[in-house]
Amino acid sequence: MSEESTARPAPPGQGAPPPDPPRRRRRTGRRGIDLPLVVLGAMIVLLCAVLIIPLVGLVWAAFGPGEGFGGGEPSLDNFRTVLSSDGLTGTLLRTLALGVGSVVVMLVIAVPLAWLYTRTDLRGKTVILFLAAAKMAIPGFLVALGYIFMFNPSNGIINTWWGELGGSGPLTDVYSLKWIILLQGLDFAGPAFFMLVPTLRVIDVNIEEAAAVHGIPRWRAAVQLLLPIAAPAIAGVSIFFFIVAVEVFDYAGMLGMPARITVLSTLIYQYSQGTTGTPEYGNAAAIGLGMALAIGLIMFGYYRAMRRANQLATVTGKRAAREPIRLSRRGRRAGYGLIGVYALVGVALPVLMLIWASLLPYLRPPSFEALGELSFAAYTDASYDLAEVMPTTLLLVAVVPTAAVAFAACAGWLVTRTTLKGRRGLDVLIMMTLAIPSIVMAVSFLYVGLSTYRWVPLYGTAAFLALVVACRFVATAYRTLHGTMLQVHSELEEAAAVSGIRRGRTFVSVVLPAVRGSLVYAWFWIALLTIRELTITLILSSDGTDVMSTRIFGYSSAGETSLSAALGVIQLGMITVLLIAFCRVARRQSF
Amino acid sequence: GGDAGSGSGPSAGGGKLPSSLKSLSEKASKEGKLRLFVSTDSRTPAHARKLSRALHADTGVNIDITFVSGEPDPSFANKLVQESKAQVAPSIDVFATTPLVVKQLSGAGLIQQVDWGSMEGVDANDIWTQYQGIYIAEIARTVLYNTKAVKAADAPKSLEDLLTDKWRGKIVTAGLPDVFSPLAAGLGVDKMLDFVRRLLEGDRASMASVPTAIRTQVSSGEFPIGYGIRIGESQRAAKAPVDYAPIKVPVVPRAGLVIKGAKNPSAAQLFLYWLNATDEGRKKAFEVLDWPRYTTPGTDLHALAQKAGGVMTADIDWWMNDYEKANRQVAQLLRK
Amino acid sequence: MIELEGVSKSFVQDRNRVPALRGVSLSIGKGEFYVLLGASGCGKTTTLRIVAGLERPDTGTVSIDGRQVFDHTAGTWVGPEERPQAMVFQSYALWPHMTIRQNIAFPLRRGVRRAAKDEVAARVDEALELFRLTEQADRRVTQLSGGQQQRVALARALALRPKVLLMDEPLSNLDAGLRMDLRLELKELSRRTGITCLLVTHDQEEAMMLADRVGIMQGGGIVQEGAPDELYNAPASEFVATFLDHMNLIRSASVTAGDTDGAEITASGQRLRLGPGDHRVGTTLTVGIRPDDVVIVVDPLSGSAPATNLVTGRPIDHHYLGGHFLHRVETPFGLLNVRSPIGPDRFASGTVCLQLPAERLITMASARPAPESAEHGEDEPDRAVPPAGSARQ
Amino acid sequence: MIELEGVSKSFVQDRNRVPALRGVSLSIGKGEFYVLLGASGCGKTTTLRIVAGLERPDTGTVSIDGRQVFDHTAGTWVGPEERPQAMVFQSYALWPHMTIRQNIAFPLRRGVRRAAKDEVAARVDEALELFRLTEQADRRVTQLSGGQQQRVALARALALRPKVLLMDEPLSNLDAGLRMDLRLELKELSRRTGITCLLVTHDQEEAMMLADRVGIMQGGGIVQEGAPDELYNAPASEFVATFLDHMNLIRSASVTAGDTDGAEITASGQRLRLGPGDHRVGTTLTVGIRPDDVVIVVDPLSGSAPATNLVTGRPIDHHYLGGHFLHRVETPFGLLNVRSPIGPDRFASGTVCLQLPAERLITMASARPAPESAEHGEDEPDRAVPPAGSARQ
Ligand SMILES: Nc1ncnc2c1ncn2[C@@H]1O[C@H](COP(=O)(O)OP(=O)(O)OP(=O)(O)O)[C@@H](O)[C@H]1O
Ligand SMILES: Nc1ncnc2c1ncn2[C@@H]1O[C@H](COP(=O)(O)OP(=O)(O)OP(=O)(O)O)[C@@H](O)[C@H]1O
Ligand SMILES: [Mg+2]
Ligand SMILES: [Mg+2]
Repeated sequence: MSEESTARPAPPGQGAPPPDPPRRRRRTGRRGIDLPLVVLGAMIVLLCAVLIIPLVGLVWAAFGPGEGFGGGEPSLDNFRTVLSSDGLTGTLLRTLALGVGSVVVMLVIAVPLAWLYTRTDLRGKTVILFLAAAKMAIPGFLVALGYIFMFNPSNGIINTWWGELGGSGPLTDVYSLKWIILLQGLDFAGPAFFMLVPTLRVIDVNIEEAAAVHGIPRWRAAVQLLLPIAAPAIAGVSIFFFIVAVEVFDYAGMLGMPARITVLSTLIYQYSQGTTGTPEYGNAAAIGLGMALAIGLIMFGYYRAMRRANQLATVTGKRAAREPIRLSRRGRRAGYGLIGVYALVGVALPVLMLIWASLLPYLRPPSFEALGELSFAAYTDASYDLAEVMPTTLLLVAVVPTAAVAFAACAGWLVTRTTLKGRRGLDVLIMMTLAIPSIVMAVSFLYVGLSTYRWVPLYGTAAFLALVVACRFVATAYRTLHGTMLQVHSELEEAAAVSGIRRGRTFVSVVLPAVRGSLVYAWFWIALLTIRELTITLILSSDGTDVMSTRIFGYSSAGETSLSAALGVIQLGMITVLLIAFCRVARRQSF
Repeated sequence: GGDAGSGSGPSAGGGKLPSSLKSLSEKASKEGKLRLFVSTDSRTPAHARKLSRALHADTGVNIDITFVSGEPDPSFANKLVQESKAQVAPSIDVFATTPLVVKQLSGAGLIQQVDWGSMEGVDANDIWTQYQGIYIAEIARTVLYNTKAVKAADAPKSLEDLLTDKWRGKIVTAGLPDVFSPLAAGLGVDKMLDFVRRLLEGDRASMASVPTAIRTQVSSGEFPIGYGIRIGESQRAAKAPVDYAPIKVPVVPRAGLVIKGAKNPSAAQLFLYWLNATDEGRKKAFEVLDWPRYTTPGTDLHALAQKAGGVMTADIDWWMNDYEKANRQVAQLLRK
Repeated sequence: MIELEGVSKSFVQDRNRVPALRGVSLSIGKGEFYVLLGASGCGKTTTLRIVAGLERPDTGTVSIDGRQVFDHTAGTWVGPEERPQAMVFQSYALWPHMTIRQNIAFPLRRGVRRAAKDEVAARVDEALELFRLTEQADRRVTQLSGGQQQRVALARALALRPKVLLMDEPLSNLDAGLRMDLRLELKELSRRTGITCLLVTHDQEEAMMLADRVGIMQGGGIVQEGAPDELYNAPASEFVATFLDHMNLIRSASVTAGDTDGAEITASGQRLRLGPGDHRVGTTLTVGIRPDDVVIVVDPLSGSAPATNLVTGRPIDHHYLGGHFLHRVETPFGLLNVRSPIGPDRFASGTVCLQLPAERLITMASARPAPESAEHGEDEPDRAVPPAGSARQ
Repeated sequence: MIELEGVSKSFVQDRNRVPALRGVSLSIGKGEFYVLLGASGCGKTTTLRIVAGLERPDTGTVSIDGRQVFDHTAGTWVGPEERPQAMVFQSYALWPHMTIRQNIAFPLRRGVRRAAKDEVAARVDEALELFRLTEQADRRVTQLSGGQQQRVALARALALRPKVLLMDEPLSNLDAGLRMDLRLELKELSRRTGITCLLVTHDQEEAMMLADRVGIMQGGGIVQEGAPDELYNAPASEFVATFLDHMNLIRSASVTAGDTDGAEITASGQRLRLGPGDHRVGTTLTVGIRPDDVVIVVDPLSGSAPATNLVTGRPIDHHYLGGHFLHRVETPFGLLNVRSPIGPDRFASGTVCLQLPAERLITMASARPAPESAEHGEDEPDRAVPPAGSARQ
């Protein structure tokens, strides 16, 4: 692979041209070896290997016995079980509605926010960054609980007020699909913001300048010029979150299960609970496999739609670093309005809920009576936990994003910057890993880690954990970088090629620096996700490799909400520190 | 039943272990460490410290206890099994769990042989001989009510009460099989299934996604009645407006196991002995670990059993064999 | 129509503020065709962008069509969308996801100054026709050659029929033929429609041909302004002189004699007569002559040879320019560029005799006289372009 | 040094294959300076990119420095980084995240043809000096003006001391002065170092001045090739004639008489004498004359006025070009462009008498004679540029 990618233009009708003859290699000696390209190739091979593991695990488990992974004849039992589950059509339709709906909610919030952040001179726009990041610190179940306290039909605070004001019946019932969609969409808006910012940021200001001098209003330029140019990235991000939406259990569980609103993630949850408590990986895997196939189809459609995306490159050697154009007064007001609404609905309420929960001995809705019992006791207890989980948590936060971004950058390069046959395959492979339920992924790695333990005793170490979590996030990082790399004009590489710079070196010294802002963004937000990552760490962490998120989850599922919320607040603090560091880096580098 | 004669231990005076355990306690001291799997009922490191101190105060043995928590018992057991196949040293010493998981571990040969019977003060009834386990705690599926929303007099008095129209739409429970299956210990499988079917039909009960949400939603007043979980330790401490309805409810026994290949087998044995056979140990099991036994006075389960006139339970054979079947049948019902 | 008053602008580069414009004032009348001419990096594009509203000046005021669009003190600001303008960018700035036709039609359909529906198609077709793009109209702009892209940019701007048309080197990527045609078109268009045009170029011929008035920029300021022939015939400074048509300069010439016919100067020990003019004996001047105006005296000894202002030099090299040659000749006055149809074969002897006709000699003050340029001489933004006339000889 | 043999290339546009090059063959000797000249969209950039290895031809062979780098049939392919070249892009293609110095140094440090450590600094400094970029050396390239960027691109290419230097309109964004200087530098450099240069331009003067040999491209093929003066004095086709210096064409002129002194032709009922040459009576020709060569006879009735090849016309308009004017005159031969220092005030009468000196008339075959161009006439890639000479008059 590494040699083949030295081919620049695709030779018509055949694969990559033959690798360079060894004769010249020898003649040019050390300089003949494109070391970065070798590393790049190795990284991609490693990535493929690592990504294939859970995929194989998925297939294996899907065709294995219900408990999964056991031996036995391959059978279709799991599919039968899944297909015969009650109301499958309804479940699928609801899941579709949930996926599409939450992606729409997400786009409606994240795209304008990302636009405001990257393409306008809105004062104080950095606050968006804080909002989006803060949201990620809060466990979904707590958010859900907060909204249950507000809007549950029996004694939800707001519903009660509504009743007192003379409204008939509850104002709204939080146990409904529309709330699941709304809250899940809100939840995605933050991550989506982080994925979209890099792409929007690198698009040449010229696009808007040309629009402005021809009398096209800013919003229209944004909608009709910027959006189409960013379309490949936005579509990619949408697909990404569609897949995630199908899998996330927080809201579907907390708000859907009480009202018996079944979606695929509830099914996966039920199967992974099993009848006797032993997870039925097989059934979960069957669903995951179905999803993976669906993703393959979606990606196929994506490619058809984005055929010409590579011609939209706008990062050229020409002047690019311009200040954004000024927003009109009305635009500014609308911008602040949007940020305000997002801050209030998406962030303020959950954050307040988190803090409230951390100060109460047991969880209950806000009231004056409860106010009297606030205490910091939970923080004292939590501080013991901190000492235990910090080393591994910090290690993961340092290693996982770095590894994921490195993998994703290599893969992104292969897919967007070469004409190698089969590069699309890698793209699809990466996206397919999203379809693998986390639990199946974790267990696949558990098996691989254990079966190779005799030769490589990695299993049980923090490094192994980091590798697997990084693998989980490659798709995320990849989605973030893919869009930006598409924006890099091929002339930059061509200029390097005619100057005698080899492809690997060009990648390291031209392509990567050209998108380095995005690398930092991707790194940062994967660090955020790593702090939050749960299932994999839960399953793969063992003695001494406990992390923050598993503690938070553990306490919350044991009903120790105050402890878990206290840890959540601490986590929020960590994220804030990370964010400040990030902002400083971003400012210094003036991306 | 799993009843055990209480207070027969020699340690009433505290600080001393029977002399027959001398060598064990010496070995345990030498090991000085213990890793205890506490399942999903996450206990904090602070708790672990408290427990260590109590153990030391009571027995004079100094053991540094750490908790391992996270996954639910069955999947953790599953992992242990896989690890042992790959010859990875187990990451815990003590596993305290319910019958089905005991069976799973025992089937995989993961349980260390311990001659519990030879230890002074251990009730023979507390020993799951075939499985090398020792009875230490119970999981209870209780009925809770919100004391602000429901007067004590109005609280349901029986499971049947829950099915009346009075509580229609006011009950919260969780849709997991093992929330309901223990009922079969007292009601028999058919009656249990019938109960579940009726409880879940229509809009009678709402389903929380996790059992712990039940008590939060009851204490917050969103639902006056909850079924499926005990009152939380912090709720008890903070006097949350929840109480048990005086209904006889099932308790699932929990046994402690020493894992084969454990790094600290003696400490594990000693610790389990302490939890089971000494008064102080039993008390701390409830106070620190929140692992009560309804036979131990001072625990919430003891009070409930007094109020309701006992608990539903069965002998170990039933738990090991029939319980699993009941579980499957409920699971099937729940998935409908 | 366009008024700039004391406009300055500096950019932040690695924490320093580097001035790009220093107090530029400019006034362009309605329907006028104004051309900014200047060396690379002198601030032409920046000026244009300030007029367009793409850059905010640090000081000064800008008004377009009688309306103040920027005032530093009053805080006035009108966004670029609101200004009655269109612009052609140096880098084209086409919208890459659209076809040529869409690029042209988009502002007409969706802009603030949109046209009636049925008119849009007509105007787009007209613009396509004008810039000979009809055949490719439905091709993506990313598939076009550089010159084609430039034409699309022009078509897009003109189709909007703006009151003010701003152009940043709009013809630099076109071939001579097309360029000449488009120049004629542009000129004709501005005449016919009365559009006020502000064009930036580095091509002197273009400036001369198109402009009603030319402004010469140097180091962030306008150093001379005037009608093309005015500038051409009476450059106010050495910079302007050399910038226009690469004039040869003879420095430190002192006026040694003067009568009614003209003065006589001495430079590098050689005497030259000047054409009529008022020069005080004893002053020091700079004298310039264009490469075209130097006459090569092929046969200096023949009777028909002129007698005055002759100088002998050693030709350094010769460059064919198509029909005529550029000779560089080392003379006592320094290196002179001579453009002439006479080829190097005619003076193979190693020396050549040149005549600098008196009536072709242009005089200017010796030190760089324009106060702006003198002021900025030390730290002009683009020091790379050497001070007037030094490196050009 | 560079050999192209039957190279074709077509691009896919909306499912159609649109030919951009049609069997181009080209041979450039070692140390030669070859210039490709052609209208916008004729395939110049594509040719250059094929030489550079950035585009894969559909057919043909390419070899550089004696080594075959592409052969369609044999499947040979040498990547761009392995070819001993450097290139200047039309859009500069600077690396936006680097400073000027880093842009220049990067290929020297990291490329296949890297230089020794201590040499790198020296070469970078030299390049900076040459292109007058020393002062800005540590600025980000995105902060530079268009012209500055172009110089960086040139500096980067030259610092590499390539065997082959490919340049795509490297001077189009520079002002006249700088452009002239850099032309001289480039020429000097190619002489001194023996670099083989292939330059693409649309500027005829540039081509003439720099080239050892010029190739004129049209519609994806080379229609004429030769030394600058050869092309200038004997264009083989109407296209070449008009493309170079905007020649006036007089079509369908039939030879009506001939003697040893020259032939006589008749076009549009007017008779013209030609200079010496061999023309058979009865053939139909196209006759061309350059705008510079048309003489304005200010006072046609005076005795000193020439007697032959006079034609009267009606001036349409006049354009000042700096020192001289471009007049467009409607005559029986069509619209003639006349470039002359004589201003419009000298013939205000409404008609003007022009002389077309016999020795300045250039004849060429009437139909478009170059087989390539005839062949492709119907579907040349860039139909927008009208067929030779029709729209230019
Ligand atoms: N965004 C920017 N940041 C920093 N410096 C800048 C920026 N834009 C322009 N400059 C500097 O300001 C000066 C004027 O630039 P400008 O683009 O106006 O020049 P120009 O006259 O258009 O030159 P050219 O003919 O080469 O295009 C230059 O020295 C340039 O380097
Ligand atoms: N990537 C591409 N896809 C499709 N068509 C292309 C592509 N590149 C060039 N063309 C077409 O090929 C033809 C030749 O283009 P080329 O860029 O070689 O022209 P050029 O001679 O360099 O013109 P200019 O002087 O305007 O730069 C043009 O018609 C152009 O539209
Ligand atoms: Mg400019
Ligand atoms: Mg080109």
